[in-house]
Amino acid sequence: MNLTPSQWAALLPLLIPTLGACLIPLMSLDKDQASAKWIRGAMYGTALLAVGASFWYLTGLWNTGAQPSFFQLRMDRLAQFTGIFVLVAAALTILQSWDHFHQEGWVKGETLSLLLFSVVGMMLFASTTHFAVLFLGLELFSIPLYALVGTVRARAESAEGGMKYFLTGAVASSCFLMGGVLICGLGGNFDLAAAALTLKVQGLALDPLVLVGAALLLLGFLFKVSAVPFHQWTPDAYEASPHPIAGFMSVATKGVAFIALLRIFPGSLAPLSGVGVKLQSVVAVLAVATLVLGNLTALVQTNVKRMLAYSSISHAGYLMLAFVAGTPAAFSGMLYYLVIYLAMNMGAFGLLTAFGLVGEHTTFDDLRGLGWKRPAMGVAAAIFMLSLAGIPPLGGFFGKYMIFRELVSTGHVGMAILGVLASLVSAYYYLRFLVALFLQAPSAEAERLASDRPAVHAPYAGATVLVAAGIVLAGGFLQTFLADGFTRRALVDGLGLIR
Amino acid sequence: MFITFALITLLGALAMLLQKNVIVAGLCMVATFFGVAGLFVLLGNPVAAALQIIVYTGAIMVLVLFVIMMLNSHEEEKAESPRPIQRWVSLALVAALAVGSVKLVLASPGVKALNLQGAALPQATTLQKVGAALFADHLLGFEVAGLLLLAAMIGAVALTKRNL
Amino acid sequence: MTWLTSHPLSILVFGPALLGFLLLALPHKLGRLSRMLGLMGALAIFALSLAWLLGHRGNGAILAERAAWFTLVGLPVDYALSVDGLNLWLVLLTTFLVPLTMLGTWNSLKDRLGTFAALFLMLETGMLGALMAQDLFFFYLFWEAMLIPMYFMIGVWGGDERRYAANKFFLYTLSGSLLWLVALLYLANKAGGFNPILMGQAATLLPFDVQCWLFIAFAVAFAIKVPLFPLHTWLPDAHVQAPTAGSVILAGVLLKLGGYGFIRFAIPMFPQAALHYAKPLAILSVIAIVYGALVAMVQRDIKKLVAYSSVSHMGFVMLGLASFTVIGTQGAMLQMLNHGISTGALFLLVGMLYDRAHTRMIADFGGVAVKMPVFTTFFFIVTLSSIGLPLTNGFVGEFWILNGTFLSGFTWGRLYACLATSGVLLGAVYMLWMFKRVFWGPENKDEDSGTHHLHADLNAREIAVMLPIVVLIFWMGIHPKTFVAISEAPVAALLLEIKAPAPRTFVLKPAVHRAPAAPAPASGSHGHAEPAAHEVHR
Amino acid sequence: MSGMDAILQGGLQGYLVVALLLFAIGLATVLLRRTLLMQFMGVELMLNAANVALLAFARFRGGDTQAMVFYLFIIAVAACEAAVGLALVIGLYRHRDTTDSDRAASLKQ
Amino acid sequence: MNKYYWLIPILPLLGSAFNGLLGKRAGKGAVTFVGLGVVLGSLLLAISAFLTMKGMPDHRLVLGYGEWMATGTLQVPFDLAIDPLSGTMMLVVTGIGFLIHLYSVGYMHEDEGYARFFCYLNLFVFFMLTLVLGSSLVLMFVGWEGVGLCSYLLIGYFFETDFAPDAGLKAFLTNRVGDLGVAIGMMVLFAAFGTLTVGDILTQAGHLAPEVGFGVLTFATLMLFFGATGKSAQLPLYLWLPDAMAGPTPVSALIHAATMVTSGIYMICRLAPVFTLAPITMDVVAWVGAGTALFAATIGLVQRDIKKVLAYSTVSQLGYMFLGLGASGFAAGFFHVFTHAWFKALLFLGAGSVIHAMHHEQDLFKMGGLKAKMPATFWTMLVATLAIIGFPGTSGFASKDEILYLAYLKNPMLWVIGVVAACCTAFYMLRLFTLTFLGKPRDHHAFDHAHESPVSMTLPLALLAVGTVLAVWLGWPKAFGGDFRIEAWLAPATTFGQLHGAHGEHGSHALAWGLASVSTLLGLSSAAFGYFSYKDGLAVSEARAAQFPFLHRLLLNKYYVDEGVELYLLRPIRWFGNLLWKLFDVILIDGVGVNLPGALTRVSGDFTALFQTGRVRNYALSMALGAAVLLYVFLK
Repeated sequence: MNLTPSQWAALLPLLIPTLGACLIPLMSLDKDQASAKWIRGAMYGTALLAVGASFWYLTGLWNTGAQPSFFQLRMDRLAQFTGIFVLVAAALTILQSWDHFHQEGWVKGETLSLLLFSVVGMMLFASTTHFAVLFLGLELFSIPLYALVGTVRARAESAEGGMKYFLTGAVASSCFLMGGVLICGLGGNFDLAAAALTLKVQGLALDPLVLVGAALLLLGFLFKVSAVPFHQWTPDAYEASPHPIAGFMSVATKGVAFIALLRIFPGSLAPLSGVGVKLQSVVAVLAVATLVLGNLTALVQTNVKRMLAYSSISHAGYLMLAFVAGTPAAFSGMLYYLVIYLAMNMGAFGLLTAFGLVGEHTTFDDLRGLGWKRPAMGVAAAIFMLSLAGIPPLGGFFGKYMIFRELVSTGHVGMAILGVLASLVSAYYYLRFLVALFLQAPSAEAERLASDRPAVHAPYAGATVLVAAGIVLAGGFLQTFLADGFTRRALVDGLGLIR
Repeated sequence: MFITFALITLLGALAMLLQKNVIVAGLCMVATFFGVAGLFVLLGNPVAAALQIIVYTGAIMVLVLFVIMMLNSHEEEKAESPRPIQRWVSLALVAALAVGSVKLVLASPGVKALNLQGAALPQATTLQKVGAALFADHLLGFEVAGLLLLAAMIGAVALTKRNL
Repeated sequence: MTWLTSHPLSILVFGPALLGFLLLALPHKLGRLSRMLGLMGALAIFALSLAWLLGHRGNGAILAERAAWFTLVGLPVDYALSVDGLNLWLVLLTTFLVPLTMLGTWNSLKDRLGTFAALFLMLETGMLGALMAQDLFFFYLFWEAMLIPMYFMIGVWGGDERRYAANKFFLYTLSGSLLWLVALLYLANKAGGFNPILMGQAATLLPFDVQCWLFIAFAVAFAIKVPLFPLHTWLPDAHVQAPTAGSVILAGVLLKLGGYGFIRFAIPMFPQAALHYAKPLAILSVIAIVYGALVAMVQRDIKKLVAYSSVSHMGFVMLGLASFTVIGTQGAMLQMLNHGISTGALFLLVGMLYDRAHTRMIADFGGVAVKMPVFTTFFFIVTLSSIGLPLTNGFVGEFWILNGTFLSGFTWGRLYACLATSGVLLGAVYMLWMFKRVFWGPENKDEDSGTHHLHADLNAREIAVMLPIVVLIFWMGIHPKTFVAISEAPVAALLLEIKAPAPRTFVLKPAVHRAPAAPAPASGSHGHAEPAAHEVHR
Repeated sequence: MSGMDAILQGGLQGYLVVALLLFAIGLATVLLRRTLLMQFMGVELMLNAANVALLAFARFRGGDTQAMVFYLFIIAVAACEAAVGLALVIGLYRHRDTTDSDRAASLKQ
Repeated sequence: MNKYYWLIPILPLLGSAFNGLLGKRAGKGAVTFVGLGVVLGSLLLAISAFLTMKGMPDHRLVLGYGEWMATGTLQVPFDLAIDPLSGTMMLVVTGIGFLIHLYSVGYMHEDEGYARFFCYLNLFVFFMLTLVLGSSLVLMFVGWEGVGLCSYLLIGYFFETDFAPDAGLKAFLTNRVGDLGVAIGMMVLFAAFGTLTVGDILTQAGHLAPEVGFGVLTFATLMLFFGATGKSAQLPLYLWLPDAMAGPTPVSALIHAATMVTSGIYMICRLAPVFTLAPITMDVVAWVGAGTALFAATIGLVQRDIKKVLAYSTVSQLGYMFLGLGASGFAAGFFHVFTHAWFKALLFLGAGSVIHAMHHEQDLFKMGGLKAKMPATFWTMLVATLAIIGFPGTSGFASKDEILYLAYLKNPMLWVIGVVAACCTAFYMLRLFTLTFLGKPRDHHAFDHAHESPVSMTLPLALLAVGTVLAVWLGWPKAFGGDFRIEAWLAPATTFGQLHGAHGEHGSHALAWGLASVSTLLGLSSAAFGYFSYKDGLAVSEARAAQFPFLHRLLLNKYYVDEGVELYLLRPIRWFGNLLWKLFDVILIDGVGVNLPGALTRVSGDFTALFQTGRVRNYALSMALGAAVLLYVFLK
């Protein structure tokens, strides 16, 4: 079968990481990976190369403005945006994991391979409206992640977290599948857009089974974005997984799920207007629950990773508010928020690596005084936390601003007030991070332990943190470029929501 | 015929749910898979029925049973935890789901219409057609499925390989 | 170069922060150098602000910069800075206090000097930006950005309860401004942008109750900063826990932004609502005045006492604003400056005492005057200014505010003016009582006492810091015109525009022959040092 | 043909009801059983339920080959889930010596 | 000369600045030179200005020095106004001020804070002159507050002691209470007349008064009078003055007898036309004055501290002045200010001389027989004592008699009170005089070391004695053949074009003679009673005290007013402040308003964290519940 250049163009961004994913396990076959430095280098190099090449290719594609497709894969601007988003996250993750796995004392090529598979799955997931491919994409990015969460074999918690993630994830996937089957079965087409159109034409838009299908489909997405009450896997899985993987999950899974949700619900299922209305109301309810529960629970955490997990839950709440507003500008704001969120959370998790917190030593007490020992990291931490809390002029504020603005302009003032109150609560626990970093001296015990331990060397993680901090700052000062030039165009050209 | 296979399927599943012994439960599950295969036959899809038996019963269930044996975990579950709220809420939910599903299926105009028009349609699922579709329209899916298997394999290896 | 000279305000606003980032990048060991560089930078900014802002005289804005900045989700945001009659002196106060405070607390801190200087400069940027911004979004950015350096200043270098105080300060302020943000967005949606004038116009088209809600959202955000009773409780904690420099700037400038926010945004944008809520505002102001004073009276910690005195003094500012008369508003403008100078100086002095004695409890002192006569003299002068003794700055502001309130077009003005007068008395009570207990009386010979640890009087540096303050105290008290002449026209125009009720006098019908007040001598500048005696024959 | 009849006589409704009940039983297994392997089998049951519904729709659309292809994919997914899921169960068992999910609850709060 | 008149107040200010900043380094000689020099300069300029003013056709000289605080309709210029009233007061201030400065050179010679003392003293003169000369009420208020400040500083001069700081604080704060009244009064006047310049107010008072309303004027004047009670130590704000004796004696003479405490009277005289328009206020002034006169005089009967006796005497005499004002006798009241300034300053300085000689012994009961040792002090004190008890022919007689006469015209009851107070005065003054100078020494150790004071102290005594005698020239009552020239002299200032009833029309010379005879007779017999009670020591008085133990204790403890104020006013206020702080700030606002929501948030966080059980079945159930919600919403 011969592929046209256009088809190649659509396929290549996925193909390159796939190749990397296949190559890396070959390198690690039967070798003592921990001692053979060059093998490690080669594996990480390959992974980075794959991600980088794909990124380079995608940005090139973005600049040409072409929106090619390959069968059910539609590499439109929104998909390109997703690709760039995921690849950046992956690149940061790879860099961080080099340091992190060193600290943990082991390196596995499989990890990188799984990560790359996951990346491919994510890109696929967000680039199609065909349900079969969508489902495959979902599984392709989920299954490696299940494995990645449980990958720290020395820790019982790792396996436990992986198991929990897997089981809940499998249930959610089954629901997702059932929902899709119902819609596609009744609509007679596996392309959701076409099915929705058919259903509308046949007057079946309000068929109860279609609605059930839509609800179950939505459940699948909400699980991935860890919206309440589908969120409970999140803190456990994050705590179980290596820091970089937790960061990757918090960012990429959520981001891709939101983009796919955007593509499917307001996008493909748009003909089913009833579904859209229900979506708005149910998302409103769940967003409130997510904001309240995520923030409140984050408040009482002692473990930084769990705090960040609940914080990521609460951020899902903010992002869901974009669906409550439901306007193109809100979605554009959501994409913008995702970009900043990527930087903030990858940075925050990267900090844990950069500070050399290994194993279970990720409580707030373990952070004490580190900000002064590592000033650059400390400044970056301040940027991330304040941005997460939505303090201007950092990027996080502008994300919230755009969403709240649309909420207010669509008459959801109450929701906006709730949102700001939630971010008030969130400010407290983000400040706690900074309190530990800057305002508290390490306990004598911790000082003694620290002097026993070798000095922390995490150059790559540190670099990623700085890059992320740069992005957050840029989000505060170059928001026009990011919002109009990037997210808005992704939406305009990809989804045609803004005309 | 339909009723028979449906009953095999559902009763097998129920038995699995209620069976304390894990191995027996696994065997009940096998019965369910056979029932499903029967339903597929009734649906005029012998290919699917064959795959159902080969893959699910032959591969997946054997794998599960294998693991059960390996882990010696055929011990019975101990008494329910002291807080039974989980059980009652779950039961209520599942019951509602069961009753609701029947009602919804019956209430669905789409299903009704499809049932009327579909009963008359001929059966045309052949392996040949499936193969053609797989490599023509669904090349992407096919390749992704392959990747998925590879990824799962690597994942399983990464999780269990002993000398790491 | 031409860009630089054509954007003086940008340099003033962002210069400190840029320097701050540079200092942050300097290695830890160079803290002393950073401190020196910070001081130099702050002095340079002060000099520049004097040169650029005082050089231009005239009506309207002295300097202004406005350019379209960015448009986000359809709402244009302007990069708009300007200095005019309403903010000129507040800007200068800020640029003045920052280097002064740096110098005044030169040796107060022992560690992380460079970081502190950097944060201080960033704070200066926040304050100057908030004072100059003429676009509400822009303003909001600075408004919130100010929190961050202040948070760290309190949290890192503060007292024992610093974490609690810093968090409280941060969250308290944030809670007000977040709700305000919603109101801001609501109004910006109606107005299609953040230009305060357009937003004000849009606001007038809204139903009255909506206007009221919006005004309340604005007012709460500003009132927390002021801080107006009952939103003041963050202040004592923040002040007491903050390092001296933080307290000085907090009292000197940050609180002013609340009052400034009212006069610049809240009142002009929602005139009807503002007039509608004048009475509650005035009631709260009077409560703040009396309440702050009464509570200050029973404090045992000098710094806390001064903090509560801030509540009382800022209550006067709010009362003046709520009077909606030229005299009252001008008094409020002056009182903001007064409070910045006097209370800032008080915090500096308390800091100097604390640096020596390592305690701030009133009971730990007694007889300090014997040991530190120079210090006592300065403290006494500042105390006089704080209690509003005539010929010091405190008197003029309070006198205007009280008279303005008494004249206020609202029926309640007279009563509230009379009630507020008691604040003047109570101010003397708590300040002088504290002064007596700390400085006078037999020397406290107790080994653990603060007095016992006092060994040296003020050194040359500290005297150099206090002298300009003393000069200003008398300058503002004797020739307040320097500081308020420029705001008179804008204030009068504003009150005219919002249709503030005309002042109420006791005269039922205007007198036909209102005797003109004694005309000022013709010669331009006149202090009492340069008499132009003339005889008025009557 | 009335609704109940359609179910009993093997109309589309019948298959869908079977699929949904199967789905419900699968869910019930996950919710009610504590043994990880049982819960895992419940998940397989839920996937299977989807298969039944998928192929039933295909039949009443006149033998949709696309559905058949999708069915293949779902089987592949089920196999993958089995592989990874069982690997995780084994990993947990190594640490905790149990397959009771309630006893693997150290991550909480 | 006109263009140097601004130096009248400024010279002392410069002197103060010099003494304060450089005095310690410059040495006592320089301090003395500057401190005295500036006041002398002021005095000379004041005399010149006074003459200039006399030369003006309307006896009014206004000197403008530019704008002070002007905004909106409020104009407050730095103008000085010299008219007969302020001119006279200016002379009193600079004249007696100079004498007391001179006296202080001797009195304070050994004190370490010599420069500081002169700094304060000069500053006081500056503020007092500002008070006197300020053309507007605000400028007057500057001086008003300023003298309060100096009084505070000087009372607390011995700041390292226990009692002086308390006394200073008390003085300042009590004055501030009164100042509230002045401030409110000013606001009312400004709202009424649109100006705070005294001249403008007075010009407008006449024709605007009906429009403004008499109620408003009554309120304003009452408020101003309340301020006057603070500054001039009248009921109820007299409390601070007796305590103010903690300051050095020259201070008591200058500030707490001659000048500052009379500024209340001075202010009312300045605003006499306005006060005249408010008859109710005038009644209040008269009754408060009479009440204070009697009240303080009774306390003075039993005090042992020589300065305390004089202090209560001062309060009492000030009450007389207000009584005079209240009876519309502005000139009479002011004349008493004038005469009182001389003889009370003399009394204080004489007492200071005694104290100086007795090595800071102030207890009357330990003195006695000092006549021999201190002849100059004895004779000058005799002059002053005769004046204050109203011995016929003395200046005190003239001014007091005029006041009593006017009081009788207003209300005979006031006259009765006045006479009783005068009798008390005569008694305690003779008691003081006798116990100090006559009889036998009761403390031989102190007596042996007693000596006459140096010339720098006795010279002022002598000059003051001369002044006391000559003061009568200004206002010998008409009834006794005089012309009471001060009335005509002050008329331009006190009437300011207004007409108020001349009292002479109501009474007659016969009545005046009658009243004067009665009061003088009673006064002299009280004096004799005082003399005979104490000439042979303390036995008689002790017996009498034993006879009326309750009354004696009551008087000795000053009617327990201080204790009452502490118990029923200050303590409740402090308690209230604490209550506000603890209840409102700490519990209500911070606790319920701030920390409670915070704690509740935390608790709800703890609560929501409970749902994270760690059991995956529970997670699945929560998902199932979520699914139920989704399905419910979608199918609804």
